[in-house]
Formats: sequence, C-alpha cells, structure tokens
Amino acid sequence: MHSDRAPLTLKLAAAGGLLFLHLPILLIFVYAFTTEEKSFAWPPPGLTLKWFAVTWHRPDVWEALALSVRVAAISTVLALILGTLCAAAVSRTRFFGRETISLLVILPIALPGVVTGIALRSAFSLADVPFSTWTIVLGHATFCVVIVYNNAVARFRRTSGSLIEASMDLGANMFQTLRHVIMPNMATALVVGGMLAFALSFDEVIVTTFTAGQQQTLPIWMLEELVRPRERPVTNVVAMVVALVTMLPILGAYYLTRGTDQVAGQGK
Amino acid sequence: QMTEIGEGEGQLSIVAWAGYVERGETDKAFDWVTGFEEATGCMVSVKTANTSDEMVALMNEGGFDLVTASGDASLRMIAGKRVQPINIDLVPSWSSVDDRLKDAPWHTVDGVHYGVPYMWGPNVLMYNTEAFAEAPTSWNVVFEETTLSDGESNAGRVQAYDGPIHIADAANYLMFHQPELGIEDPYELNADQYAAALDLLRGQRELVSRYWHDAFIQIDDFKNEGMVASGSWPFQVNLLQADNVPVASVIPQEGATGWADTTMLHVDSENPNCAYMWFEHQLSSNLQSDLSVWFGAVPSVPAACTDGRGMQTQEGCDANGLAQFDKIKFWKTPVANCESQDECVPYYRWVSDYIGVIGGR
Amino acid sequence: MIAARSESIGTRLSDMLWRRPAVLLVLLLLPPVLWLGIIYLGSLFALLLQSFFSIDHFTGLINYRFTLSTYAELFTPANFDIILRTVTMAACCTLASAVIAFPIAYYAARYARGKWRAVFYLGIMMPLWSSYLVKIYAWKLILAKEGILTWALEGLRLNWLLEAYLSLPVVGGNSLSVSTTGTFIVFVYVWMPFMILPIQAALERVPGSMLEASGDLGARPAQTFRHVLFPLALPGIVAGSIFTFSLTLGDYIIPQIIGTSRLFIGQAVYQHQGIAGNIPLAAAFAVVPIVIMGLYLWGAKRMGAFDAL
Amino acid sequence: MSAVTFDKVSRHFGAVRAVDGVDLDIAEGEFFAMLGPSGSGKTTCLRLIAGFERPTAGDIRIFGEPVADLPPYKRQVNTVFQDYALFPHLNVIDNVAYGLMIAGQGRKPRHKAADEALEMVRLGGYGARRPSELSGGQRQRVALARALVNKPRVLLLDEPLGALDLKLREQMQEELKTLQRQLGITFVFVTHDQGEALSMADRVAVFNEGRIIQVGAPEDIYFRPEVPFVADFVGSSNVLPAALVARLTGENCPAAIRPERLQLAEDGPVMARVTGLSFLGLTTRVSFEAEGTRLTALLPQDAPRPAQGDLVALTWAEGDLHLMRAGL
Amino acid sequence: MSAVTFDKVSRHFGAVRAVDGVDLDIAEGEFFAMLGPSGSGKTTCLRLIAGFERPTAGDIRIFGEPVADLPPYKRQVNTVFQDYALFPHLNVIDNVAYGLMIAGQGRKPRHKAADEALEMVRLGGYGARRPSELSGGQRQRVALARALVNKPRVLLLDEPLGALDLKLREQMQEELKTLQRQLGITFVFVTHDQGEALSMADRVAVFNEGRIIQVGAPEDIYFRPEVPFVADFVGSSNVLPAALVARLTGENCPAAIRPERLQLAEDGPVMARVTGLSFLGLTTRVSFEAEGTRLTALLPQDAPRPAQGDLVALTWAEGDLHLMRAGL
Ligand SMILES: Nc1ncnc2c1ncn2[C@@H]1O[C@H](COP(=O)(O)OP(=O)(O)OP(=O)(O)O)[C@@H](O)[C@H]1O
Ligand SMILES: Nc1ncnc2c1ncn2[C@@H]1O[C@H](COP(=O)(O)OP(=O)(O)OP(=O)(O)O)[C@@H](O)[C@H]1O
Ligand SMILES: NCCCCNCCCN
Ligand SMILES: [Mg+2]
Ligand SMILES: [Mg+2]
Repeated sequence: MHSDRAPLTLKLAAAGGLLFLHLPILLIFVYAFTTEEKSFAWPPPGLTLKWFAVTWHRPDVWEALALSVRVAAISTVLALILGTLCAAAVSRTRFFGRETISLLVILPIALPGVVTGIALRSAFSLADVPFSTWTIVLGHATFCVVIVYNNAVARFRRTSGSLIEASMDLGANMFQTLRHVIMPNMATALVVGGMLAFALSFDEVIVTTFTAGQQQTLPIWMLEELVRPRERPVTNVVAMVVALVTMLPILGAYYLTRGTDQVAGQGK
Repeated sequence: QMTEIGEGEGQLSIVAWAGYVERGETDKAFDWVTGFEEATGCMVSVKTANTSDEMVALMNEGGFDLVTASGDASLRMIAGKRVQPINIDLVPSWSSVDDRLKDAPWHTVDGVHYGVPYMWGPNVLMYNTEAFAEAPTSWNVVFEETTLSDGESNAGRVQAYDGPIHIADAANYLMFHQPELGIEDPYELNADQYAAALDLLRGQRELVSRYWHDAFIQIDDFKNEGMVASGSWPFQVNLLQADNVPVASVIPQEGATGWADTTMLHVDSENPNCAYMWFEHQLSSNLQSDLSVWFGAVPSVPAACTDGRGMQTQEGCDANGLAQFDKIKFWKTPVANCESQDECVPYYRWVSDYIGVIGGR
Repeated sequence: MIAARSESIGTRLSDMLWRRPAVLLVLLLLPPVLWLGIIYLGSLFALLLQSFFSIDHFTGLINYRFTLSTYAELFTPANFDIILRTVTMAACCTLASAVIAFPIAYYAARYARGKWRAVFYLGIMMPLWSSYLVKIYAWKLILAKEGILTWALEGLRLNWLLEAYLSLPVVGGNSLSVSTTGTFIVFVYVWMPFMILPIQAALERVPGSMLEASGDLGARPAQTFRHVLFPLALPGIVAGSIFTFSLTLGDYIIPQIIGTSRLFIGQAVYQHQGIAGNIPLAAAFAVVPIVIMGLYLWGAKRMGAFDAL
Repeated sequence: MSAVTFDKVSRHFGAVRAVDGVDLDIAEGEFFAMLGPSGSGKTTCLRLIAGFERPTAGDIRIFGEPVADLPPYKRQVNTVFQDYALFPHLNVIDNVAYGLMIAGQGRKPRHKAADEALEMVRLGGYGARRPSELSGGQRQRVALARALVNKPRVLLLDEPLGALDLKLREQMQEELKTLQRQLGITFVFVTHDQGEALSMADRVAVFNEGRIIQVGAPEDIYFRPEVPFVADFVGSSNVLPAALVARLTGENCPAAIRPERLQLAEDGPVMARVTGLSFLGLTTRVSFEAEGTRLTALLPQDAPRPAQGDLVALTWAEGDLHLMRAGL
Repeated sequence: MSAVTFDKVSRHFGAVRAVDGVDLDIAEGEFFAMLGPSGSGKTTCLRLIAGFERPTAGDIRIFGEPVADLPPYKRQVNTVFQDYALFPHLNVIDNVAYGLMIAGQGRKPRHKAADEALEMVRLGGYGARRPSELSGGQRQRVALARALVNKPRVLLLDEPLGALDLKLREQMQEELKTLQRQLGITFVFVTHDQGEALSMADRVAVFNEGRIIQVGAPEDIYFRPEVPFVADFVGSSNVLPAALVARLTGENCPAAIRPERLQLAEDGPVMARVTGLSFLGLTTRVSFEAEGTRLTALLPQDAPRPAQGDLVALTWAEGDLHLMRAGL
C-alpha cells in the first residue's frame, strides 16, 4: 500500500462521480446562450448573448433578486448572532442539557424542509402573522444557525481555552478579552459561516414556499419561470449568474480556511 | 353585502386559473389588466391556481379579494362562508350576462348571488394529429389501450388530469358505454357507480405516464415527452398550435365535462370597491371577448362574440362550444345527499381515492 | 487613570459575570434557545397540535376538536403507500449516494494534494451550492423522451438499451423523466454532494498508520477496505445520510417535476396543505418524517455520527 | 511574608475531589514546585491561585489579601501556560505587550518594555514573528516574557517544560532558575517530573489525589520521604513492607531505600534473585525479587555485575534504610 | 543467518534524502536498536523493511530473499506502530486476532490464539475492551500482542515507548527484553532515547541525516564513540575541541569525556568556572565554562559541591579521555 498513489479504479470512480456532478450544470450554462426560445432543442441551433440583455431589463428578476438578497442578509446576521452565542455557550462550559442544545440546533437542518415550512406556516396562521420579509427570514435564520454554529464550534475547539484565560490573566476583563482575543480568532470562522449561511438562504425554496405568501424570492421566481416560462433562456441566464455569484463566497470560504483542519461548508 | 361603490383601494388580488388574467406578458395582444389598472388605479396581482382544491385552500387561507372559482369549488366556499353575497345592482352590466348563467346553481343559493359569471367551456380531448390520422370520436383513447394510427400503442402516451374531479370524466364515459350502471349525473355516483369509475381509472393508470397538473407542464409534455392524447383545456390547445405543435381538439361522442367559472369576492376582502369595479370590467370590457379567444372558452356575455369589443367572433364562439351548453356536465362538488339518488359518494372520498388510484391502488 | 479604567462598566459587569458564571451562560444561551425553542419548537408543536384536528370535508375548514382520525387516515392504503414509497426511495438514494460519494471523498481525503485539493474542494462545493431548481431542470432536459440522453444514445446507436430498461416494470416507464428511475437519479444527483463532506471528514481522521497496520498484518487492499477503512468511515456515512435521507424524505419539487405522479410524503404535505387545504392531514404527514428522523438521529448519535457532522 | 496561603482549600467537580482540603504557605521569593502524578490536583491548585477556578471551600490569600472575589484580571499574578497560550493572531512583540496594552500603555512605551522582556529571555529581534514561526523552546520563552513584563508578584508555571525535548529541557531548567534568582519573584511551578522538581525548587509539595502528602526541601523529599508514596514517586525508591522491616530492624513500619544505596555483597540481611539487568550508560540497573518484593539497584559502571538468575545478598549502609509512616 | 540486509539502500523524497546509502546487517534473533535524532531516517528505514516504502536505490533482503516486489501483506514481518494504530472499531481480542482473521482462521481458533498472546503480554481478561478504554501502556501491549500473534520472523517497533511515562517506560523496557529473549524473534527497535537504546539492545545503529554513523554494542557506542556526534548524542558526553585536546595530549583530534568521569580537584589540566548546579537526586549536575567550552560534570551524592561562580580545576582518570575521529 503505497500511500501516495491512488489505484486506477479509484481515480476513475472519483472522476466519474465528479463528472456526474458537473455535466448537468454545464448544460444550463450552454442553454443560457441558445437562440431557440420556446423549446429546448439539443444541440442548441445557435448561440447568442442577447438573453443577458433581456434579463437585465426584466424588472421581475431585479425585484426577486432584491428580496432574496435582503432575506439572505438579514438571516445571515441573525444566524451569526445566534450561532455564535450558542457555540460559545456549548464549547466554553459544560452544563446540563448541552447535548440537547446541539440537537436543537441541528434539528432544523436534519428535519426535512417541508416540516420546517409547514410548521412555521401553521404557526403563522395560528398567531395571525401576515406574510412579510420577516416571515421568510424567520424560517431561513432558523436553519442557517447550524451553519454558523458548526463553523464557530469547530473554531472554538481549535482555539485553546487557555487563550481566554491568558488574556484575563494579563489583566483584560471579559469584554476586553472578547474584543482583543476572541473576535480576532473567530473572525475567519464567522466570515466563512456567514458566507455559507448566505448562500444557503439565497438558494432555499422548500421552506420559502411556505413562508413567503405571495412574495417572490429568486428561487421562487425561478420555480415559477421553470413551470410557466415566458422566456426560458432568461431563467438559464439567471441560473448561471446565480451559480457563478454563489461560487464567490464558496471560493472565499475555501481560501479563508485553507490549511486548517476544518472543511468549510461542512454540515450544510 | 355592499350597498354602494366607493373610492378604489388601489389594489386587487385575484386567485385565477392559468391564463385567466393576462396583462400581455405572454402575448402582448392579450391584455385586459393594464387598461383596468389605468382606469381604476386598482393594481392587480394574480395568484395562479391549478386545481379547484387549491383555489379553495387559498381562499380559506385568506389574503385574496377575488377568485375565479369553478362549480366544484364555489359551493364549498359558500358553505364555508369564505365568500360574500354580491349586490348585482352595483354591477350595471349584469343584465348582459347569458340568461342560462344568471341564476346558475353553482353561485346562487336560496336566491342570493355569490358571484359574477366569468367564462365557461368544455374539457376537450386534445390529440396529436400525427398520431391520429382522423380526429378521435371517443374518450376511449385515453381510457383503454388501443393502437393508434401511427402504429403504436397509446400506452405511456396519454395523460389525465391530476385532480379528483377527473373521476367525473370516467363516470361520464361510463354513462355512455355502460348505461346499465344507471349514472345520471357524473358528479352524483352511488357506491357501485363510483367503484366502476375507479376501476376504469385504475385501467387508465396503466396507460398514463404522468398526470397533468399544470397547464404549462402539459404543454411541455406534449412537446418533449411524446404525449399524444389527453383531456385538456382549449387554452393548451391554442398555445401548442401557436408553437406549431401538431395538435387539435375535439368533444367526443360521450360529451364532456366542463367548467363554468364565477368570480367571487372573499368575505374579508380589503378591497371590495376595486373588486366591484372588476366585476363591471369583466363583463363590459374587451375581457370577455379576448379571453374567450385566448383561453378557447365561451364568454358569459353572449354579446362579446359579436359586438366587436375584442377579437372574438361568432364562429369562434361556436367553435368553443357556445351551442353545447346543455351537453356539458359542468364541474360541481360531489356531495353525499345528492339529488339524483339516495346517497352519493362525497368529495373527500374522491380526493383520497384518486390519490390511491394514481399511487397504483 | 488605571484605577478609573478598572472600575469601568465593562469591568464591573465582567466582575459580576466572573462571580456568577451561570449568569453568563444564561446570557449566551438565552437568544438562541428562545429563538429555536419558541419559534422553531413552538411551530413544530403547533404543527403537532393541528394533526389532532380534522377537516370538514365539504367546506375544507378545520374542525378544532381533538381527534385521532387524521392519524388513522395516514394508514389508509393509499397514504401508507406514500409513506412506504418515500422511505424506500430515501433509503435507496442514501445507499446510492454513499456508493458514489465514497470514492470522491476517499480520493479527496487521501490522495488529493496541493492544487488537486483545491480542485476537489471546488468540484464538491460547486454542485452543492449551485441552484437546486436549476439542477432539477437540467435533468428534465436530459431525461425527457425527446431529451439529451435520447439524443446521445441515438448518436451511439444504444437506444435499444434505454428502451429495454424502460420496459422493465416498476422502475421503467414511457421515458426516464416520467419513471421512478428518473426521480431516483435526480434525488441522488441533488443530495449526493451532502454525503461527500462528512465522509471526507471521517476519512481524514483515519490515520495512515491504521491502513498500514492492516497491510502489515497481511490484509490485501480490498480486505483493508472491508475490515478497516469502511467501518471507520461509517460514522461519516451515517452523518451524510442524515442529510440525504432527510432531504429525500421531505422534498416535493423533484417528484413533481420528474416522476410518475405517484406522491411522496413531501408532496402529500404540500398538496394537503397548499392545494387541498387539509392542514390536519398535512400535519399528520409531516409528523412521519419527524418520527423517522428522530429515530434516525438517535441511532446516528449512538454511532458517534454527530462528531462527523 | 507569605506570597500565597491556602487555608483548607477544596475544589470539587461534582464527585471528583480535584483539590481536597489543602493547606499551603508559599513564601515570598520562593521557587516552589508542585509535584505529583497525573490527576493529583496540581493544575487545579494553580488555577485556584490564578483565579480561573474558585474554591468550593476554604480561603486563599495572596500577600495576605483574600481573593475570593477577585477575578483573574485583578490579581497580581501571572501564568505561563502549559501550552503557552500565545495569541496566534498577534506577533511576538504584541503578545508580550498585551498586558501593558490592556493596562492602557501607549504603543511606544509598551513595545519598549516588551523588547526588554524579550531581551531578558534572549529573544531580542524575534518581535516581528508570529508564534507559529517559533520553535517550542522559543514559544515557551515568549510566554515567559509575556508574563514577566507585567511585573507580577507571583509567577505560576504549569509544566512549562513538558513539551520540550531532553536537551532543551535541561537548558531551560537552568535558565528559569537563573531568572527567578535575578528577579526575586515568587515562582510556583507545576510538574510531574521528579528530577525537574528536585533540581529547580527551593521547596517541593508532593500531591496525590487532591491532597498534599509532604512538603519540604528537595533533599528532604528525596532522602527522607515520610510515606511510601513519596518514596516510590520521588526517585523510585525501593519500599520495604512493614513485615520485612520488622524482621530486619524490629520496627513495624515500612521503610525506603534508594536504588543507588543497595549494594551486592557476599552476605547480607536480604537474599534476592536477579530478574533483569539494564545497561543505562552511567549505571547499570539490576532488578531483584526478594521475599515477594521487587527491588531495584543502580550499580556504578565499574561495579561487578551479577548475571540474570543469580541469587545474591543485598546490603546497605547504616543510615540508608529510611523508616516511614505507614499509610499511603 | 542475516534477518535483514540493506545493500546501499536509499530512499529520497524529492530533495530530501531520508535514507541515504545505508548498509545494514541485522542478525537473526538479535535485538537491534536504531538510535538518532528526529528526522535522521530511522522510521523510514523501518518502513522500508516493512514494505510501506520502496527504496529509490539499493537492495533489501529479508532472510536472504529480495523483497523489492513484495507488498507489506506478503512479508513475514510485523510492526508495532509508534501510535499503536489499534483499530478503534474492534475490541482488544479482535484487534489481536486481526491478522489471523485475514489469514482465514475461524473464530474459535483465532480467539484462542489471541487470548494466549494477550496472556503473554499480561492482558488476559482485557479482550472485550475497546482500545479507547485502555491506558497507554496497555495499548502498547495490545499492539505488541497483535504483531506477535502472527509469529513474524522479524518484529519492527517504532518508538513503542515514546508516549509512556517514565515508570511505565522502564517497566515495559524490561518486559520487551524478556519477551524477545523468550521468543527468539529478531527485534528491530527505533528510538531517539539513548538510555532506551543502550539498556535494551544487543547492537545499536546511530543515525544522522539518513546515514548510519556508527554500529556496535551499547558499551562501544557509549564508551568508545568514533565521532563527536555519537559522543554528544549518546549520553551527552563532553566533547573537547581538537585545539584543547592538542594542548592536553598532543593529538590533534577531538575527544570525549563522560560527565560522570570529570572530577573536581585541587589542581588539574583544565580550569573551569561553575555556571550552574542542579540537584538531580542520584547526582548533582554541575555546569562549567572552560576556555570557551561548556562542560558538565555529574557529581555523586556524597561528593563536596562547589558554589556558583567558583573557579575550579577539573581532572579525570587516564583512560577516560576518549580520542575520536574528526568530522561529524
Ligand atoms: N473542569 C473540570 N471538571 C471536572 N473534573 C475536573 C476538571 N478539572 C480537573 N478535573 C479533575 O480533577 C482532577 C485533578 O485535575 P488536575 O488537572 O488538577 O490534575 P493535575 O495534577 O494537573 O494532572 P496532570 O499532571 O495530568 O496535569 C482530575 O481527576 C481531573 O479529571
Ligand atoms: N513521505 C515523506 N515525504 C517527504 N519527506 C519525508 C517523508 N517521510 C519522511 N520524510 C523526511 O525524511 C526525513 C527522515 O524522516 P524519518 O521519519 O525517517 O525520521 P525519524 O528518524 O524517524 O525521525 P523522528 O525521530 O522524528 O521520528 C525527514 O526529514 C522527513 O521529513
Ligand atoms: N443548494 C441548496 C440546497 C437546499 C437544501 N436545503 C436544505 C434545507 C433543509 N431544511
Ligand atoms: Mg495539570
Ligand atoms: Mg520516526
């Protein structure tokens, strides 16, 4: 067993798996350039850039995008606060019910989205909460907490507890310690967690359909467009741009956690 | 009940069937919303529903002003007090409504009107003209396995509607082919009749690859999935033909089920003034005429066929079934204490049994 | 100056928290516990409550009286079929995901170095985070009867192979996009990336010496895989399967776009809630995945899968 | 004056009695070592002094002042952590200057003071490096400088040499001792290495199971253990059971005898069988089995060596047999 | 017969010459130690024997048979890994029986053999435990049993005692030696601890930078180092530079003298200043500075001790100054 050389079958299986993952996505990219508007002729009869211009001038796309960005941004901020607090509590102290807390945090992502969705939906209707940006945020923040939590816990685990003690030992009170030691050490983990949470919220449909009422986030817009298309390539342009744009936080997360033992985006 | 129409509230939200409320987004020529908005200042938003059940659910949930409910939904909403009585005196064009619709039982209860008729039409048999050398004459092409004129079986190439109301289509078929069952009304079935209809549908399950649920998905399936025959609405036929897909439609010998839709006002509507403005608009403007062309339906205002306010013509109205009113069995909600016999299978059983049939039970 | 600083509010508050660490703990935990406990658990509880109501079948209005009849409805053959079908699908997808994900995770964990590491990372993350809807739609284009797969197979003159497969009962159909196989493929495609990272994390924790020890004791590579590598990766697989299983269990968009029109639990919940307005039945259906995932999480925890999450 | 006093101090974690009724009195300027096996409560004692733990019972005073309500950042005590706990996001100079920054000193003066502290631990010129760019021994010295720059009155060190390899360790031991002598600060030093405790400390406290078993100067601990535990733990003395001692001396108590004081002889009070021999360079270690007791002798390089299995007589000089209390 | 032979074996990793032209001949039944500082290529040598690495040049034979094309699972060699590498998902008995299971033995007989192996390492009755429920020393013995149960002809041990604490370590050293003697298997033992190599091995190879510097019996290595590197590394001899040796003896080469052989005297060839003193229990370590060279002496407990800063004369017995080759 010479550990630096992979067997051929493994190489083939891994490459095959990655191809399986990527070819369908590339397809969408190709269709963003097709000249055929109504149906999906393959191969595309011709290629054009006009759909980018068309997309640019579609106000519904911009509205959906704005809502999605707003929802994702607010959810990310909430998730950052809640996830970090929870991670701090769980990793710094042992207390009764610690396990229960981590289970509670994992639950929204471990239970299917429909469950979260319909639960929130029925709670809204019982409590007579009208649909708004905030009802969407409520759902998104709930399952984004775990992303931040996972990243923060992993970082807390790596940052030795004695750092905090060292800081207090050197005269810093808890708030000074927070500012001078904890925050600088947590920063990249939180940025990574925040970026991943943003990406997760930005792409979420299943819970959103239940909590959005009549509002359209970008994924809901896409769902609508895919089913009742007006200009199909526009959907593909949006999809492609969204895919490329979400890659930025992912790449960022990679470069921020490179060389650490933690795999960014784990446990999404 | 309203007694007078005040200032418009500036907005109006409508639950409607796909294609029912167009603002020229799919085809610029078909737009009966922009004018309304300009005239009244009521900005219209539309929520598309695919089935009557969905409409009922949306209205139960609330937040909408109007709904274009079919007969199988309207009575449920009236019974559930989700819609309010309409003061027809506030709708000046009421008199122009087709007399056959004015007091139709699906929106009139104890003489009280609960809506304004919108549009009606048949559920047609849509077929692919390349698979069918001649127009099919019977619904059997979607109920029983046969070899089509292109030499291949219809198995896997037909669709059926993904809503429990499709049981009525089966009953309608049996009414013609098995008179011994004694079906008088496809929406009023006793246990035996109902069982026979389900059996027919179980046989159909073998032929159907996927049930259609959404008009646009059906359009896709006829384009990309090799579908050749299905119960459908004229709307899909029109759009497919516009895309040069070789399809046509027919009302076969068994007759057809159909829909007669009524615009109804939510009991808690926050925009009743705009809603009454819409009632008048739907009867008096180009809407009836253009929509009947666009959707392939029959206007509730017969004059719309001829008076040139929109695109529709007398021939068009005839083609869409103007004269067939009596042959169409309009959708209505099956209830236990039915009129034609002692006891009928109620709608909730239709719902769960149809899920079972699609699931292979 | 220093004395003044030391008595700043921060210091005094800090002193208090040092003397009462429990207060600090409570302050830290309060917001997340309130959020998750009230908003999330509260909603779940509200849902649970609804499942004990019933619906008036004619008006579609909820009858707020306690009853178990809604649960009884779950066990009608048609509904029970839905549950069985969904669980079977979730299990199959989980299995297939594990099989496909393992080599990728294994290669990434053990062999990918330097720039290949980045390539693998992005290669795994990109599909994981690119739009779910768009991926489903891409598959519809591929699997449709007139779709790309047919086109490609025609080019290769392999149509007969597809035809032969589609003629099989249960898994076949008129085209892949209206078959159970189609649903399966798309489920696997969409959720499989969730399996890779936990397996990779588990494999990265297996020290190389463990594999060498096995070889040293006479095991051929295949035996080492079976007796050492696989058992040690198992917690990672279980962690990943929490996602693949749960996500399949609850999805309603994929089977609606690709499949045979036979319902899955997610669709049942969605339709009963949104389309039929039967919230009690939808709630009862939603309790099914809660119970299944509850058992699953309990088992996973016992296997130590949470550490691999 | 006492630098640190413990008055019946206990720290229990649930059922675990980490520190259990400890009395302690560390004099100002003393180099004090806490020695004991793993889990015996040494670290917990140190953390009680620093303020990271609070006693469940008893009183702690630092320079006479009760510290029950004094958080760590208000104690004139600094700690060198076992894992150094250098701040990874700060470079060396900012690590060292951290305490001064918190105290509100300006950039210039605190960097100057930090530079001096670095000079003192012979790391002048390393200020700009990150902790990750230093070797273990260098990190240890940065941690030391970071603590010393605050001019604490007591310096706590928790196994500061544990992670270093043998050579570096011996070197650091000497440096620490020199430094303590220069500065005159009280050092409280935790270790589980007997040699380290003996070679560095003015006084040693031997811990076991949360209690202090014996406190005294290194020579006392080494040559005059009061109980078998100390004899065995500090320098691996041979412990003779009470029965054997009774036969030999008439006193009914256990006794200790150091391996290097056991001698092979023609004839002697104890007959033993040789069970093992190890060449250790400086000495040869011989293991025996005598009347059910395992004994070890260290023979000088030039002494004649017995062979495995030989039956030999063991003897010792008068004062080498050290009688102890029973118990532990 | 030779158990293992290396013929000009090299293993390079890119530019790193982990093992660089090593010739080696390990006799059957021998207890052979590889000693050297970190990174000197010991582990790589062991991995070459086990088959985890393949030489970039040279030939390896095991019992005369070339093993270039033999994967690890076909070599009659077993390894005790430094981190033990016990399978965490198997209990102790299944860990030990692993090799037998792979060899196709049934459950009964392999558990019986594993039980016997556990008895041999004095862990009878521990079979049902998980490795995580064992202490370090117990794990080490399980790893040993797991290797031995396969009846290898050569047993490779990579710093098997590295993680153990002092007491356990000494005990295990003796046990390993006893076991090797009983079984007669060839042991190849890697360590960077001089004492361990000297006390356990029949022969020791001292590594540095991928090469073997000296091979010989422990006494040879200890008392007769051939080069300063060996003198310094094995037992921290004082190395006197060639210039000083030239003045003292006329020979122009470096020389070694062991710390325990340096004596304080009224008068002597070298004058030195005392720079440090440490009580080590058994001895007192005194550091000196003499003509720019750091020297260390270990004085016996009863010798008179100088004070810090004293200027003293150092002397030694005739044969204690050991002349060496220059170089390394
Ligand atoms: N926070 C804690 N919670 C529970 N038990 C603890 C805690 N801290 C220490 N203990 C227990 O208290 C006992 C003493 O621990 P302590 O760390 O003081 O030992 P030590 O002498 O420093 O040992 P070592 O040499 O291994 O560092 C141990 O049994 C330990 O497990
Ligand atoms: N797989 C490898 N790739 C690159 N360099 C390696 C590899 N394995 C070992 N080396 C290098 O080879 C040299 C010898 O390493 P080896 O592990 O044999 O040393 P060692 O003597 O066992 O040291 P230690 O006492 O620290 O275990 C080191 O410089 C090491 O960094
Ligand atoms: N690419 C995003 C996939 C969406 C997964 N959502 C999981 C949410 C679970 N509640
Ligand atoms: Mg400790
Ligand atoms: Mg090594």
